[in-house]
This record gives sequence, C-alpha cells and structure tokens, in this order.
Amino acid sequence: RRMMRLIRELSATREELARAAVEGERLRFARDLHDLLGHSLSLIVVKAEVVRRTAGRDAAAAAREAAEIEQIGRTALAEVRQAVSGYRARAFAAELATAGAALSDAGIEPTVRATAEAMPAAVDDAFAWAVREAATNVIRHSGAGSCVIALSRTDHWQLEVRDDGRGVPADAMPGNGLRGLAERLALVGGTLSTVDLSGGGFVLRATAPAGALA
Amino acid sequence: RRMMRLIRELSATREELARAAVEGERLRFARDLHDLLGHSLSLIVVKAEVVRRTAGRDAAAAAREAAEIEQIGRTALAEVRQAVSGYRARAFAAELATAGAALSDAGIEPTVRATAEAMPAAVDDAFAWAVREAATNVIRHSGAGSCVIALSRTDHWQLEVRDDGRGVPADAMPGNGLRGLAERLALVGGTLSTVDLSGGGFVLRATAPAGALA
Amino acid sequence: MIRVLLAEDQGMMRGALALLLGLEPDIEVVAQVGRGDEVAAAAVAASPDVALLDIEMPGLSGLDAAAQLRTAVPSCKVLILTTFGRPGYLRRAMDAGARGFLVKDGPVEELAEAIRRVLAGQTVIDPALAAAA
Ligand SMILES: Nc1ncnc2c1ncn2[C@@H]1O[C@H](COP(=O)(O)OP(=O)(O)OP(=O)(O)O)[C@@H](O)[C@H]1O
Ligand SMILES: Nc1ncnc2c1ncn2[C@@H]1O[C@H](COP(=O)(O)OP(=O)(O)OP(=O)(O)O)[C@@H](O)[C@H]1O
Ligand SMILES: [K+]
Ligand SMILES: [Mg+2]
Ligand SMILES: [Mg+2]
Ligand SMILES: [Mg+2]
Repeated sequence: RRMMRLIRELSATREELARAAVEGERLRFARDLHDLLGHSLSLIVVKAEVVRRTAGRDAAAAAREAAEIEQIGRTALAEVRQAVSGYRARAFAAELATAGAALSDAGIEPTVRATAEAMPAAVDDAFAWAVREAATNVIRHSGAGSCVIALSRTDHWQLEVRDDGRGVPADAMPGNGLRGLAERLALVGGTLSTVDLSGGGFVLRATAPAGALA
Repeated sequence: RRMMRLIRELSATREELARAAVEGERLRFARDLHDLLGHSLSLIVVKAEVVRRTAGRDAAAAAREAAEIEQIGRTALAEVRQAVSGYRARAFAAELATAGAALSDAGIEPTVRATAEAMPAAVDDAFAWAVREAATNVIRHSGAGSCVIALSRTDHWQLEVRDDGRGVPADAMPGNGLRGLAERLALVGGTLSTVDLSGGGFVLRATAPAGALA
Repeated sequence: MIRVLLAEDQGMMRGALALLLGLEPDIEVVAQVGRGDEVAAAAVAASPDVALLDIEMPGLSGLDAAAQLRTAVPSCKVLILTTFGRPGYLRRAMDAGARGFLVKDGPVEELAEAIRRVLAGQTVIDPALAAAA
C-alpha cells in the first residue's frame, strides 16, 4: 500500500515538474523575445511615422530616416536568426555535455570530435536523442575504458559513438532504446546502424541527410 | 530495496519527461519566432530601401511605403505582445495559490472552487488582479473566519470571493483598490460588483465575457 | 499650448517622438531628458503640463521618476510610455500617480489625444499593455 501511494505521489510530482519545466522555459523565451525585439520594432514604427509625416517637406531627411530604418531592421533580423539557431542548436550541445560527464563519472574516458557547423534543428534534436541513448548504453552494457563520440558532415550528417568494451553478449535481448532511436532517426530521413566488434567494442552510427528540413 | 529501485526509475522517467517537454517547447518557440518576425522584418528592410531610393523623386509614394512599414511594425509588435502574454506562466493560478496561503496565514480558512478550464490570457490576467485585491481586502478589512474563492464559467467567466466577516462599516472610505480593479476589468469588457451582507460578510464578484480576446 | 516634457533614454526614439509631437498644433515639447534622475529638475525648470516618461532608463526608472514628480511639480500629469508591459508595471505606474500608460509605437495622433485627455482629468490605459500587466 505504501508503495502504491509512493507511485502515485511520484507520478504527480513528475507531471508537476514537467509542467514547471515547460512554464519556466516559456517564461525565459518570453523575456528574451521581449528584450530582443521590443526596442527595435518600436523604433522602426516611430521612424516610419516620421518619414510619412515629413516626406513631402524634406526629401533628404526622409531618405536619411529610411536608411536608419533599414539598418535597424537588418540588425534585428540578424538577431532573430541568431536567437532562433541558438534555441534550436541547444539540444545536441547540452546532451553532448551531459553524456561526457556521465561517461567520466562511470570511469569511461570520453573523447569528443565534433564539427562546429550548426546542424539543422531537426537533425540536432534527433542526434541529441542518439547521443543520450548511446552513452547510456555504453555505461550500462559495455564495460569499456574509453568512448569516442564523433560528429561529422560529408554529404550527410553522421554521429558515431564507439567504445572499447566487451561488445554485445551472445544472449543479449533487443531493448527499446535502439528501436526507439531508429524510429526517431527515420522521422528526419536518417538511419541507425550498429557494429558489434566481437569483444573489441561496439559502434553506434546515426546518420541524417544534409538537406534535412530545418 | 524494491522501493529504492522504484524511486530511482520514477525519478529517471520524470527527468526524461521534463526534458522532452522543454525540448518540444523550445522547438515550437523557435519556429514561431522565426515565422512571426523573420518575414515582417525582411519586408520592413525592403520597403525602407524603396523609401530611401524614391524619397527624392516621389514624396507621395515614399509616404505610402512609410505608412506600410508602420503597419507591418505595429502588427509584428502586437504579435510579439500576444506571444509574450500567451507564453507567460498563467498569472491567475499563481495569485490563487498566494491568496490561499496569505488567508491561511491570517487565520482565515480559505476554500477554493475553480473550474479547470483555461481562461483566455486577458481574463486570466484580470482575474489574477481581482483575486489578489479581494484577498488583500478580506485580510485587511473583514475580520472573517473563512473565505470562499470560486471561479466558474457559464456564458461568461465569474470569480467570486465571499467572506463571513463583519462587512463594510458605515463610515468606510472608498479606496483605490476596488476602483482600480473595476477599471482593470472594464478593459477586458468585464464588470466588478460587491455585496455587503450587512454584518454577515462581504462578496466581491468579477466577471468577464466568455469571448474575451485571448 | 500644451507643454510637454519627454524622458526617454534611446536617443533616436526621443528625437523622433519630439519631432512628431512638435507637429501637433497645440503641443510644444519644452524639455527632453535621457535619464530618469534628470526628470524632476527638468520639470521644475520647464514647468510642463504633462510628462511622458519611459520606464527603463538609466539613473532612475520612469516609475520612480513619476513618484518624484508628484512632489516636485504636483500639477504635472504623468503619462508612462513604454515598449512592453512587464508584470506589475501598470500597477506600479498607477500607484505612482500616473494617469496614462501607453505603448511607444502607437500612432502619434493617438498619443497626442491621450495627452489632451490626461490633461482633462481622464485616465488612459492601452489595452495591449493592460493585458500584459
Ligand atoms: N555499447 C554497448 N556495448 C555492449 N552492448 C550494447 C551496447 N549498446 C547496446 N548493447 C546491447 O544491445 C541491447 C539493446 O540495447 P537497447 O538500448 O535497445 O536496450 P537496453 O539498453 O537494454 O534497454 P533500454 O530500452 O532501457 O534502452 C542491450 O541490452 C545490450 O545488450
Ligand atoms: N472583504 C471586506 N470586508 C469588509 N469591508 C471591505 C471588504 N473589502 C473592502 N471593504 C471596504 O471597502 C473599502 C474600499 O476597499 P478598497 O480595496 O477599494 O480600498 P482599501 O482596501 O481601503 O485601500 P487600497 O486602496 O489599499 O485597496 C475598504 O476600505 C473597506 O472598508
Ligand atoms: K507644435
Ligand atoms: Mg538502452
Ligand atoms: Mg484594498
Ligand atoms: Mg528606455
């Protein structure tokens, strides 16, 4: 009975937390958005009003105001683009950092080789999932001493997680982790493959097309 | 031991869910932000360029373009504002919790009856104000032992805060609280009314139309 | 002529608003400041009928400047001009004695009208800001 109550309580807390996390994130977004664009857009509107009211009287002044509007608009646009890719690019980077720390904690030396190029948002999200699942598996199943995580881009995006552990035992059961990940990757037109190096380690390879939708 | 494992598993699931929820929100936000503002800002930049080039030749055309920039900028700002209030954590729920705690602290037993239905953002904000002002008044003026806060929706939204205190004394002075609240409610097309139960308590009733703008 | 004081820290915004208000036949911008802590002194010197105050300014916020103005030049009506309403701003503006609360990007004709109405004793609150309050 105690257990039942515990389960109920934990599950309520969990929902609460998920909701709180979303709310917190929303609030943060709202504030960012507000700070980022409020001033620029207001200034654009008021300056456009100046142009409208003075164009007939002083063409040179109107042209100068218009040039300033252009400049403010371009800067704001660049800021929006930066903010958008900033929000989008965070998932993979965050998971990569978490995975590295978790591997270290488990006594498995992590090496990361990642291109600095920004992935499209959909790939970033799918690969965030992949690196999390792969690292969890390495920690749980490999008995490895080191693990290399490599992100590269050729004509497609590729994430490889390679460990030097014991590989897959003969009596291994297929789990949900890899199946779910394969489904997740398929959603962005990507693939999942694994290579069991028979006693010499395990490789997980996720790919996604370079032209995947943003 | 079984319990320990259960707790660990539930806590892992919980983190997972929170992370998934936040990631979903982040993506959604990035998409919104981009669609919302990228287009408007690009258009503003292009039109400002037109104004800059034509101001010397055709003042009327320049003024027309400027008016359009004004309009685009204002609409974008209005959308940003809407996003900001839409993304903001619901104020009413927070104020309701605060009010309940403050009443309890003051020795007034609170009872809350609220529909789970979500109010439009504008109503939520106005009612947040109302519940704060009403609870403050109950604590300051009523001498009540209990207070019922009820939120309901029929063909309109209604918030009622009823206490069993001494009611309004004959020599009461009109304050700013209720006047300000009435003005605030009027902004969303709502109303404020109060009923003095002559020694048997006080009722504050705020309403807002069901179709109030989100 | 309605005498207006304009407090706004963003120079381009201040210049544009002053220019636009100056185009109104019955309005004259008699003082401009870019810091909140210069509002009271400028108002004492220029004796404006209405002060338009931005909220986020260096030195002192427009909300606190409004409270100072109430004692420095009690006859001067305060209208808060802001980009966005942050939670609590409207409430604090009203508590500080402001009679108006408007967005900066509204048409200047509406701003001029709000100035006239505030002078006539009315309260003017932008619905978009009220919703965000
Ligand atoms: N790095 C690895 N080294 C050795 N074996 C591995 C490795 N990664 C996966 N495996 C083997 O593949 C199996 C399937 O992995 P999968 O992630 O699908 O399931 P799981 O980890 O067992 O359970 P879960 O559903 O919780 O992820 C594992 O049970 C394990 O035997
Ligand atoms: N729950 C209540 N019980 C008894 N009297 C009340 C109650 N609520 C309001 N009143 C009376 O109505 C008056 C006006 O309330 P109002 O909220 O407008 O002003 P206030 O609370 O006195 O001051 P403030 O401007 O700080 O809100 C109060 O002073 C009080 O006499
Ligand atoms: K003038
Ligand atoms: Mg797994
Ligand atoms: Mg009160
Ligand atoms: Mg400012």
